This record gives sequence, structure tokens and C-alpha cells, in this order.
Amino acid sequence: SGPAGQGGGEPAAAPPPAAEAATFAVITHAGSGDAFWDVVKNGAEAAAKRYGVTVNYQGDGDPARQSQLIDQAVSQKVDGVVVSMANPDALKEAVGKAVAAGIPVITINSGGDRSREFGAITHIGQSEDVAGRGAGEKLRAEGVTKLLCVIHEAGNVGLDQRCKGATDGLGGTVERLQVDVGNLADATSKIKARLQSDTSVDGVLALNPAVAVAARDAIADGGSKARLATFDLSADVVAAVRDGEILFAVDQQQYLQGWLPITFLTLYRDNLNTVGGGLPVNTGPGFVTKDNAAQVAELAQSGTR
Amino acid sequence: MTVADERLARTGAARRLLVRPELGAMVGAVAVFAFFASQSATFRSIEGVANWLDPASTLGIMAVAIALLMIGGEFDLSAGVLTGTTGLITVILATRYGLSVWTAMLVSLAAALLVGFLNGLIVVRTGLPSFIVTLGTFLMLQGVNLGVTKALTGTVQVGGLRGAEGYEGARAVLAGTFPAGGTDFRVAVLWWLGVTALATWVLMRTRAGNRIFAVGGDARAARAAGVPAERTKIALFMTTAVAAWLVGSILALRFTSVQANSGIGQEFVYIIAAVIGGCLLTGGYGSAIGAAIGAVIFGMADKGIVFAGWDADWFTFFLGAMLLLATLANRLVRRYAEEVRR
Amino acid sequence: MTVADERLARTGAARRLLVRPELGAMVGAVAVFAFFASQSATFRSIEGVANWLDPASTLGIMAVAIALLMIGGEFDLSAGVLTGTTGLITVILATRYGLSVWTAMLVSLAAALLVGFLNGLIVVRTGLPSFIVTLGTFLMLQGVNLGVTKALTGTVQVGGLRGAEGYEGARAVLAGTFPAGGTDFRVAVLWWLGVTALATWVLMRTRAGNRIFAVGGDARAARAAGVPAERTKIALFMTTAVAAWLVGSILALRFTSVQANSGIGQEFVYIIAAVIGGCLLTGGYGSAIGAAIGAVIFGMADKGIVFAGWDADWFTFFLGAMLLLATLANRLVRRYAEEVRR
Amino acid sequence: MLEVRAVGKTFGGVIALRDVSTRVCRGEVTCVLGDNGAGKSTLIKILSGMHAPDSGEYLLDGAPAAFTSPRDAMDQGIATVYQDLAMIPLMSVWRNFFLGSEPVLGRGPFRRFDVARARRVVREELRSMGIDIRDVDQPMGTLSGGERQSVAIARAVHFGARVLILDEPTSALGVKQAGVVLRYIAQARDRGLGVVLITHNPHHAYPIGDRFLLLNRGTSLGEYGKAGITREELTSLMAGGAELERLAHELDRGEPPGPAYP
Amino acid sequence: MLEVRAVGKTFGGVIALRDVSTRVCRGEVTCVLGDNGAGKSTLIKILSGMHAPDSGEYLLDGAPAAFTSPRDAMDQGIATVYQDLAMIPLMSVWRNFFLGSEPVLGRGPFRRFDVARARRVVREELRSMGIDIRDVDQPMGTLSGGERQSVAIARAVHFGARVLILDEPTSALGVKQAGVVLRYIAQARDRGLGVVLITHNPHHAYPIGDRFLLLNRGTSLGEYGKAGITREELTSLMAGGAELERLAHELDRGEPPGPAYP
Ligand SMILES: Nc1ncnc2c1ncn2[C@@H]1O[C@H](COP(=O)(O)OP(=O)(O)OP(=O)(O)O)[C@@H](O)[C@H]1O
Ligand SMILES: Nc1ncnc2c1ncn2[C@@H]1O[C@H](COP(=O)(O)OP(=O)(O)OP(=O)(O)O)[C@@H](O)[C@H]1O
Ligand SMILES: [Mg+2]
Ligand SMILES: [Mg+2]
Repeated sequence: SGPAGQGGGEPAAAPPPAAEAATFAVITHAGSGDAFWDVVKNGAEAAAKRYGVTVNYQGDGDPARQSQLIDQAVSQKVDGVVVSMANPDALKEAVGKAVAAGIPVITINSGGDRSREFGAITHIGQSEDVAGRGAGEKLRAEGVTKLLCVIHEAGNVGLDQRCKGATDGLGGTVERLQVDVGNLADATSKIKARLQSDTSVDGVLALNPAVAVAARDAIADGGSKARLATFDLSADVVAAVRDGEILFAVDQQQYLQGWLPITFLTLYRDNLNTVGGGLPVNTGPGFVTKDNAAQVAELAQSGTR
Repeated sequence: MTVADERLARTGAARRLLVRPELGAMVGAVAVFAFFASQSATFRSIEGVANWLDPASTLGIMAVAIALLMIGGEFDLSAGVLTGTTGLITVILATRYGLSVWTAMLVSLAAALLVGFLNGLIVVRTGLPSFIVTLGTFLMLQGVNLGVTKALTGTVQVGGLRGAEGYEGARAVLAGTFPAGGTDFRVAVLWWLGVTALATWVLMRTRAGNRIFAVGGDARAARAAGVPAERTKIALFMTTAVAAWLVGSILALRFTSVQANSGIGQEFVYIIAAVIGGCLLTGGYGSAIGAAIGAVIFGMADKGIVFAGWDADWFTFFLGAMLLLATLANRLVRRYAEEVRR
Repeated sequence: MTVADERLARTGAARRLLVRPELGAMVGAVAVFAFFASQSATFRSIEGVANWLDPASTLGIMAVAIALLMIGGEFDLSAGVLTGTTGLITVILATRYGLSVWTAMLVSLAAALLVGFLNGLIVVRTGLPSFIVTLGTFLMLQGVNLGVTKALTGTVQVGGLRGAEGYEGARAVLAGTFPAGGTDFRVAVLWWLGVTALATWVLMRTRAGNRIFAVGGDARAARAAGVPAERTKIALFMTTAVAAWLVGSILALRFTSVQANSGIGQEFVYIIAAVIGGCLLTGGYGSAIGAAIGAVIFGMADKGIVFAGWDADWFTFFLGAMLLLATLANRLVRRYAEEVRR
Repeated sequence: MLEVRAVGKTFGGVIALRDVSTRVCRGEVTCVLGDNGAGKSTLIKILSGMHAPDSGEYLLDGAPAAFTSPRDAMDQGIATVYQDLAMIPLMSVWRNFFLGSEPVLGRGPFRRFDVARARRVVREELRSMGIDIRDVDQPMGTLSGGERQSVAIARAVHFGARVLILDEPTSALGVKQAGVVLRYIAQARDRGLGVVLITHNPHHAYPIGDRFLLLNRGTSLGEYGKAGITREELTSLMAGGAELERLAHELDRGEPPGPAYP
Repeated sequence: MLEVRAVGKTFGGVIALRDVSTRVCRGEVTCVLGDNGAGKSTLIKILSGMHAPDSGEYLLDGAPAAFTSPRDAMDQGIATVYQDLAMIPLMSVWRNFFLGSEPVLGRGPFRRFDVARARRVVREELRSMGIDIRDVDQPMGTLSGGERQSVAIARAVHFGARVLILDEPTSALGVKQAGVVLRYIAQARDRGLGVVLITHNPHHAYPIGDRFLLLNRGTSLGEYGKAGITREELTSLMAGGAELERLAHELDRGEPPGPAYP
């Protein structure tokens, strides 16, 4: 099949010589240091090593700065761009520029519904609200009726979508709480404060592994009966899942959202392959529960889950 | 007699130039440029320049306004989030309430002026430090941005400005591009140059400028000399608000969507750019051109690290080192200049 | 004669108390407490108090140190991220290199002291504003935290301190709890009280305190009076670093894991608490008790909104309004006090 | 033309001034004399609109006036040299000089500070006071104490249209410069301005003063016309003269001084 | 005991002082005289360790000394009253007074500022200068100009062990207080201290000075022993006396003054 998107013909016309290592830019909507996106980065870099290409990972939560990073990649004439589109409208122009310059674009994680329209060759992963919905459904199955969704960065689109998805999936009441991920003592006491003042809350959904640990402490300290679930993994979270302190952790297998686009871009470059035929390639949602925690533990420790 | 005062060491004309506060910043900028130009060919190419001038321009507009305010002895922490507020107002009014983009922008300008006025009024009336007052408005605006956006749209971002009436025209004026040297530059660059020139003129060549320096240098002494200190300060806060509105509109028109958290955290970047450009935190000293150059230094370091392809994990490390070195270069030049004259 | 000077209006002993700078902050704190106590029964219960005192205590330790530094006329933006750095060093050394927790803490203390010393040295030697210098170290440390953690562990956080040698003992001293009034309080509360008392004693009753006020009030005049201004400032930066180490250790021991980005953004919260507590941003004025109370006001407002169950989207709005009102109350009381005496 | 009746001022618990009355007339110099801390500067600050009096009346040309800022007073042609609120240290000499009353050129949005004129005027005014400043761009804070004071005086003289208020104007000045200032004051008086002068130097006060207001510990000890007091009385009222003479003898040990280095 | 040889100081392009030599001897008062901007304060700041000279030598008891801060000079018993670097406005009077030389009580970690003693000493020292301060807790910035200056002088006198340097100490003082300061200087001299005094008042300079250093536009016009100069010569050198007398006649219009308000 031919490449999707308007500008797809050009790279085919002049495939770069195999001797020269390709450079791909991965540009996400999260600043460095974010636990989830760090695994994406690890995946992309591992794939780069495997295929002998260069990956330049950048990320910024501000769509303006994210689009500037795309512009920069275009100026540098990279051989492919991987971009997560939390705010597709804002990235439309920059992605369009990349496509017009004949650079293959793959979207990951969010923005799957606009991916084709913008001329990307494929989309990998699913949006945050699908993952959120999965978590909500699973919590409903556990009998949770009133859920506290802990947002650790006010106004972050991805986190908002996760909470909204959870609302849809749960069907019950979902309340939001804002905490600061840079100050876990504060996060603990805020979650605790909420649980103390509203005893009808019977579920807590953390959106970050560090916040999950804080929430676990808050539930224990406050003597609450609330069940806890979280997004994403860390060694502490996996241990807590194993010990039954955390019900489950939503695992989008985001490692794949880093690995696969590099694989696809390499294949596209060398062989003009496209995957999915315009439909997104799903990487999850997977769940880490008590049953599989033991196996995942090691992997989370090394930053690939 | 003064022309050949025996108490003055000789000073050449070229050396006299050195004493301008901007020149220190200029040297810092040249150093940063030279460094990254040697690291990356794209950085020094015309596309690369257009790339890093783009963020530098919006940052620069704000840095210049903040520099005026800082010279006047005050801070504004709410300026960053106000760019988001104005953008949100424009987009919501133009997309949900069917106003034309121009009308929506007028309304958001009025809102910005009101915020600036209130900031200024509270500062001069209560005598609280502006750091605290504008921190209060910063937090409150942040809450309003999120709360109102959520209430009206159910999400934390609004978009769809592209379809609004008057969009194309407004975009061309504020967020378009113009070709130069074979690539496209953002018109924001022109706005930035214009704002810098205007601010410099006001500071150096008008009454208002003299009064800004005075209220920042010593507000009590300025009042004693007959300067209307309260009015000057309120006007400065309103100027900052207008700059925030301008930047907010530029960004909203360019990205056609605004997030509820946009602009948060930028307030310090503005201050940083102004300080790199030679403004004193304690007020009474600084220059608009310096702040504009400070924005360029920040923009170059920020984008240069990406162009150089350094590991994103170490990004802030390099950024910090760059800023420190640029400010040091600035300081060394300034010292040398002071040796030469004065 | 002075006892009954006709040029002094009478002042009662009770009224004289009012002039202490802390009393304004105290009134702000009481107002915020009363407000939230009326909104939420849990807030005023002993469990509630233990809850909001917990973050207030770590914040308070830092706010007091930052207050000393601000009285001495300087800022430290790197203090927040330094809490993360020290925590990371301790955890990495104790878990990856098999050091005992105590030894690891000693090493991280040494690292903190070094950072503080360098901050101070660069500030006094180059004459650059500390805002810029510590911004540089802030960014650089942030990069180091992330870069080194990633390089050593492949992830953005390190954990597993629970298994390290000496963990239980260190935890009991720094991160344990003690029962009081039927609930458990964090020992950090005691550390906070201790730090506040020590800092107050130093400020009010020692040579060093006198010199801190002087270098912040007017560094040139202080130098002229024979104050070793450089040494005083470097010592202040090192004090801040020690406080950051203390808080970093408390948090690391408590959560047994540290994220590479922990502490970022806290630097301004510290400054805010100090300013709410009555410190001047320009230096030379303030009190340690005030800063400690400022931390409580911030902590109460921050938690009280959650206890009151207000809409999370509007959280920062309420927070901003609370801070503004608390500072205003503080200011009004101070004005009244100044009417009464002086 | 300017009169205060029974004004008082309290700073918190400190009563700085109580029940003081005086007036300033066209073509007259009113000297305010008194010990340190007597409240002279406080009185001046009330006259110049810097402080609002807590009690008493302020009359301008017979009508009650309530200045809310020094700006109001300046607009009435009252120019002041303050003792401690001199100038903005970081600003250049010429900017300081014209602060608050900048000369402008052009109109509308093109109205601008007439920099060339400002610099010229400053240089001339200072030179005619016997201060030869090197560079009017020098920041105010780097001038010597006397130079700073001279700028403040030159400024007030330049802008004082009806009343000139001078708080210890000659304290940091050399003998020559002080003489020039006294001559300035005389000229201003002769042009019909009202002048208020604070000084601790009876040698300055007597020759030029027409009316002497004596303050002590915040209250008035009375006001004397020149006819009502001799130079000797005034000097002794200021605790000066005689005491100084005695002191001179006391200090004059008549020892042979050390070697001189010419 | 203290000597400078051919010192010079340049601030950027401004040459403030060039080739000035002088010395300060035990039990002698050296008066530094000169116009505004002559470089007197700059010389003093070099003597007190505030500025390092750009050229020339600084000898202390005959041996070359290089002070890097005023602290070094203070440790040698040299105390200074600066003209413009007075005090910390936000700090209380007693804290300012003892700044840099705080009296302590106790030892080791319990060594603390002896607050009670500090307050007592300040009150006493000021009272003996004729300044009756209301409240030693008052912030320095709210004192009157003369009160501030008195605190600075009292401080220097209290801590000056060998050399006392005073830059226009009496400029803001009342006649009485100025007299007290002159008597202090005489006492210090008699106790064997070396004193450097800057003043613009020949009536103060002549009675107390043993040696007169004349500066003009940054250079020395020569140094005179008391034997080498009469009061009249000195006064006319300071461009004073005669000129002032002439001025007095010029100003004295002999008009009937306005009505007095007793
Ligand atoms: N803002 C203020 N707060 C408190 N006290 C003040 C304030 N201003 C002045 N005072 C007090 O009021 C008294 C009168 O001060 P003022 O400056 O009027 O004296 P002065 O007569 O000008 O003295 P000097 O000759 O020393 O300049 C002083 O004792 C001073 O301490
Ligand atoms: N830091 C500085 N930078 C630039 N110029 C300076 C600086 N300090 C002093 N000057 C200049 O040096 C000259 C001498 O100053 P100085 O203060 O020594 O004079 P002075 O003799 O004490 O005068 P006065 O009697 O007015 O106090 C002045 O013209 C002043 O402008
Ligand atoms: Mg006075
Ligand atoms: Mg001088």
C-alpha cells in the first residue's frame, strides 16, 4: 500500500542511502522527568539502538513550545517525526509543515482521531480517555461508587482526559483533587484531608506512580477504606500492587509508543511499509494486578514498563 | 572646561559606546550565538534563526513590558497567566458567542486592562509588596481560567478559532509570517521590535520614562520631587497587562486553541529575561533593549540546546549553565565599561 | 526622663506586644483558621490539625531558612530542587552503593553544603544578583537530578530505601510520628519548632543576627561598619542548604523513594511563606517566627480548601484570595500597631 | 502668603510637632531654628505637602489648603530642598534635576523630554553655584555630599516660583558655595518669593533672616522679627556664640604644632 | 602612626584623588579642608580601608598596610564616621550602634548579644552628647538628620581606640551638639588618639586643628602646621571670612521686618 498523507510521495522518490544513519525526532507533550513519558523515551531510544538510527527525544507540555520543537525538527531536516497530539488544533500548522516538507509523521498516544486528517502515516497507542475509561470500568467492577481523581498538574490536557474517561467508565461520581507532584508530603496530606472530610469516597485514582504512593500512605494514615488504583508503574507501585495496597495499575505499555514508531519509521524509510492502514495501532490498555505484578516488577525497575 | 577637565581620564568615542547597559547583554548574546553556531549548522542557518527568533519574540514583548515595570520597582507575577486569560476570553467569545475575532479581542483587552488596573491599585493603596499582590492575582486568574473554561466547555482547552469571523485578518496582523532571506519569519518579530523601540523611546526620551526610573529608584524621594508615583505605577501595571494581551492574542490566533493552564510558569521567564538584560530586581535601573536582548539570549539557549542535539534529560543543566555564563559575560563587559567611563 | 518623655504618647504594655512583626502574621493565621474551622469540622479536629501541620512543617523549616536569607538581602531559588538532590543522593547511595542511611545522609549533607557555599561564593564574588545565580544553580541541579538518576537507574525515580541499613533509626528521628492529643503528629513538626526557635534566637540575640539584618538592610553601610558581609552571606546560603538537606532527608525517609523532579516549584512557595510572614523582598526586615507562621497560613489555606470540599477547578482561585486576605489582615494589624507605638 | 496655625504631627507614639504657628510672607525670609530633633524638618514637610498635619490649619493665600502630595504644593509654586529625601541615586544628575517638571518638546504623542536643554540648564545652574560638575550623566549617587546638596538647591531655586523651602541647605557645602546659596536666597527674596530656611549656623541665619521661629522639643518657643532680636541674642538663643568662644579657648592649647608638609 | 604617601584614586574615568600625602600623629588633630568635590571623603575612605588606593603607599606605624575592608582598619583601632554611609535605616538605634562590634555574654554556643548592656550604653552615650533619644528601639531611619549623625559620632568615639576619622561630623548638628562634638575631639586628642577631621566650618577647624591639609580638585594644595598659619589666613584659604562678612552687609537690608509672633 502507498503511504498515507499528501506529502508521502517524496521520500519514496529519494530514499536516503542506507549508509547514512537516519535521525528521528520524538516530540511529546510532557516535560522531561515525567514517569510515563520517560518510559516512552526509553522505548524510542532502545529501538534506535537496535536499528542503528538516531533519536532525538524532546517534550513540552505547552503546545506553543511543542509546535516550536516540531518546527525545529523540520529545520533540521530529520528523517521522521513522532509526535503526541494532546492539543491537535495547536499543532496543526507545525505538523502540516513537516508533512509538506516530506517528512513522515507518526502520531502517538493522543490525537488519534485527527492523525489522518493531518497527514500522519499512522497513529500508535490510544488516547488517554480510552485508558481512563478502562480504569473506570475496572473500578466499577470492584464496587467503587465515589471516586477521587487526583490531578497532579492543573490544566494538563492528558490528565483531564484520563479523569474524564474514568468518569465515563465508572458511571458514578468522580471528584477531582489538585495536588502538586513536586511536593509529595503536601499531596499526601491533601488526599488525606479529602478522605477525612468526605468519608463517602470509596475509591482513589492516582494518575502518576509517585502520587499513587502518596495516596497509599494517605489512605493508610487516614484509616480510610478507599480502594486505590493508579496509572503507570514504578517499582514502588508494583510492590504495592503485589501487596494488595493498590488494586491495579493501568499500563498503556507506553514503551511500545516509543519503540513502535521508530520501528515503523525505519521500515517506512527503508521499505515504505505502513502499518494499520489508517487505523490506530493500540498498545493497551493493559492492567497490572496482583496476578501479574511479580513478573512486571523487574521490568518496571529498569524503566521499560 | 568640562570638555577637557583634568579630573577626567580620556575616553574614546568607541569606548563611550560601551557604557550603554545594553552592550553587556549584547556581548552575552553574541557569545551564546557563537557557541551554538559552532555546534549546529541549522542553528546559524536562516531557518534556524527564524526558529529561535519565534519564541524570543513573544517572550521579548513580555520581557520588555516587565522590564519597564521592574525599573519602576514592581513585579508582576500574573502577567504569564494573563496571556492565557486573554487568549481564553478571545477564543471563547469568538467561538461560543459568535463575536468576531476583533470584537472578542477588544473585550479581552478591556479585561486585561482591568486586571492590570486592579493589580496596580491594590499595590499602591495597600502598600503590600507587588510580589504578593500579583501572586494573589496569579493564583486567582489561574483558578478562573480553569474553572470558567471547564464550566463553559467541559474540557481544559478551547479551540476552533479558525472558523470564527475575522480570523484571517487578525491572524495576518498578529500571527502571520513574512518572508525574509528565503524563509518565513513570524510577524511577532516585528511587534517585538516595535514594542522594544517604543519602550526605549518612552524610557529615554519622555517624561514618563524619567518618572519610571524615579519611582523605581526611590519612591519616597520621587514623590517628594513631585512625581505622581501612584499613577505611574498603575500605568506600568496596565502596560504589562496590554503586553500580556498582545502576546495572548498572538498565541491564540496562531494556535487557534488555548489551554486553561497556558502561560503558567512564564512569569518567571519574563523576569529572568529582564534580569539577564541588566534590569535590577530592586528597581530603578535597566533598559528595554537589554530586556529584548535578554529574551534573545534565553530563546537561543533554549532552542540551541535542542539544535545541538544534547540529551533532553540534561536540558535544564545546559540552560542554567548558559544563562549563568551569559550573565557573567554581561557583567564583565559592564565592569570593563565602568572602568572606561564614570 | 525618657520614662516619661512628654514627646511620647502613652502606650500600654498589652499594646506594646502588638508591635512585634509576628503578630500581624499571627492575626492572619487566626483569621484563616477561624474561617476554615467554621467551614469544616474535620479541619478543626485534632486529626485535621495534625494533617495540615504536616506539610506546613516541612514548608516551615524551609521558609525559616529562606527568611534568614531574605533578611540578609538574598534569594535562593535552588533551595527547592536541592531538597530533591539531597534525597536522591541519600537514596542512591544507600540502595545502590550499600552505604548505611546515616553515612549516605552525611554525604548528601556535604553535597548540600557545597552547593550552598558555591551559591554564596558566586554571588559575593561576581556581584551578580542572587536571583540569577541561584536560578542558574536551580536549573543546573534540576538537570543533574534527572540526568544522573536516569543514567544510574534508567528511570526517573529511585526507591527501596526501606531495606537499607539504619533506615529504621533514621526514620524514627526524622520522619516518624509522635502521639499527642489522641492522634499522631509527624516529628517534622518538632524539627520545625526547633528550627524556628533557633533561627529566632540567632536573629534576635546573637552577633550573627545583627549582621544578617545589617547586610540585608544596606550591604555597603554594613561593610563600612566592619561587618564581614561576604562571610555572612555565604553562611546564609549554606544555612539554607542545610535546611534543604534536612527537608530532603525527612521526605526521602518518609516516602522511601525520591523522584528526579521533586522539589521543583517549591522554591517560590518558600519565598511566599516568608513574605506572608512579613519578610521584605528587599531585605533587612523580617522574622523567623513570622516565616513559620507564614508557612502555617499557606498550609491551612492550601488544605482548608480541600477540607471545605470546594471545587478543585477553582482551587487556586481560593488559594490566591486567601493569601491576599491573610497578608492584608497582617498589614492592617501592623499598621494599627505602628499607630500605637512609633 | 502661606500660613500654618497650631499644626501638630504625631508619628505613631512619637509627637514630633505640637501647636506650632508661623507664616511665610512675600519677600521675607523665615528662619526656623532649633536643636536637633526639635521638629524643624517635620514642620517643613508639612509646609511642602509631604506630610499632612494631624491637627491645625494650613492656609494658602488666606484660604485653607489641603495638599495630598508634594505635587500639589509644587503646582502652587512651592519648591523644597529636603534634608534627607534628596535624590534618586541611580539616576543621572540631569534626570534628577528635572524630575517631576521635565521640559518637553513637540506635541501630542511626539511630546518628548528636551534632553539637550535639560543637560545645558543643569550644567549652567550648577556652574553658577560654583559647582563644576564633570559630567551631568554621572549617577547622582556617585557625587560628593556637597555636590548632591548643590544639585538639590539649584533645582529648588530653578523651579521655586512663589515659595522656597530649604532644610539645612548649606550643611554639606563649602564656605564659598554656602555664600552663593545665601546670595541666591537673598535674590529670591528680592524677587518677591517667600523663603523658609532651616539652619544651625547663626552666622548664616542672622544676616539673611527677617523672622525667626524657634522650636524646642516639638513646640514653638516664639517667633521674633529681626527688629525684636539682636544678633547676639539670636546667637545665644541658638546656644551658640558665647559657648563657641569659650570652647575655642578651651581647645586652643597653644602648643607648638607638629611639622608642616607644604 | 598613620601615613599615606602620594595616594590616588580613580573611579572609572573620574580621577577623584591624585598624589596626596599626609600623616596622622598621636595626640594631634589633622583637619582636611577643601571645596565640595575636592576629594576629602575619598581620602578618608582610603584611610579607613573602605577604598583601596589605586596608587601610593599606606603606612601604619611605619609599616606598609593593605586593608581589604573597613573591618581590618577597625581591628587596628581606627574608627570612622562616614559622610554618606551612615547606618542601616531599618535597624534600631542600639543595633546600629553596636553593629560590627556587638558586646557578648556567655561562651561557646551560648554566646549571645548582650542586649541590656547595648541599650544602656547607647542611651548614656547619646545623652552625654546632648541628644535625648526617646526610644533606642526606634528604627534609625526615623531619626532626625542630626540625631542620626550624633549616633554615628557616638559610635566612633566609643570604638575608636587609636585613630578617629570624622567626615563633616557637625554638618547637621545644632550649635550645642556641635560644641559637644568638638569637645569630644579635644578629649580624644588629649587621650593620645590621632584624629582626622573634615569640616567646612573654619570656626570649628581652627580652634581644634593642629595640622591643616588643603585639597583642591583632587590634589593637595599643601599641609600647614598651626604655627604656619593664622586664623585669618586659614579662613581666607577656605574662601570664608571676608567673603562672608561682605555677604552679611550685602544681605542686611536694614528694612523694618514684619510683625513678630511671640
Ligand atoms: N517617620 C518618623 N517616625 C517616627 N519618628 C519620627 C519620624 N520622623 C521624625 N521623627 C521624630 O520626630 C522628631 C523631630 O524630627 P525632625 O526631623 O523634624 O527634627 P529636626 O528638627 O529636623 O532635627 P535636625 O536638626 O536633627 O534635622 C525626631 O525626634 C524624630 O526622631
Ligand atoms: N564612586 C564614585 N564614582 C564616581 N565618582 C565618584 C565616586 N565617588 C566620588 N566620586 C567623585 O569624586 C569627587 C570627589 O568626591 P568626594 O566625595 O571625595 O568629595 P568631597 O571632598 O568629600 O566633597 P564634599 O565636601 O562635597 O563632601 C567628586 O567629584 C565625586 O563626583
Ligand atoms: Mg531636620
Ligand atoms: Mg565629602
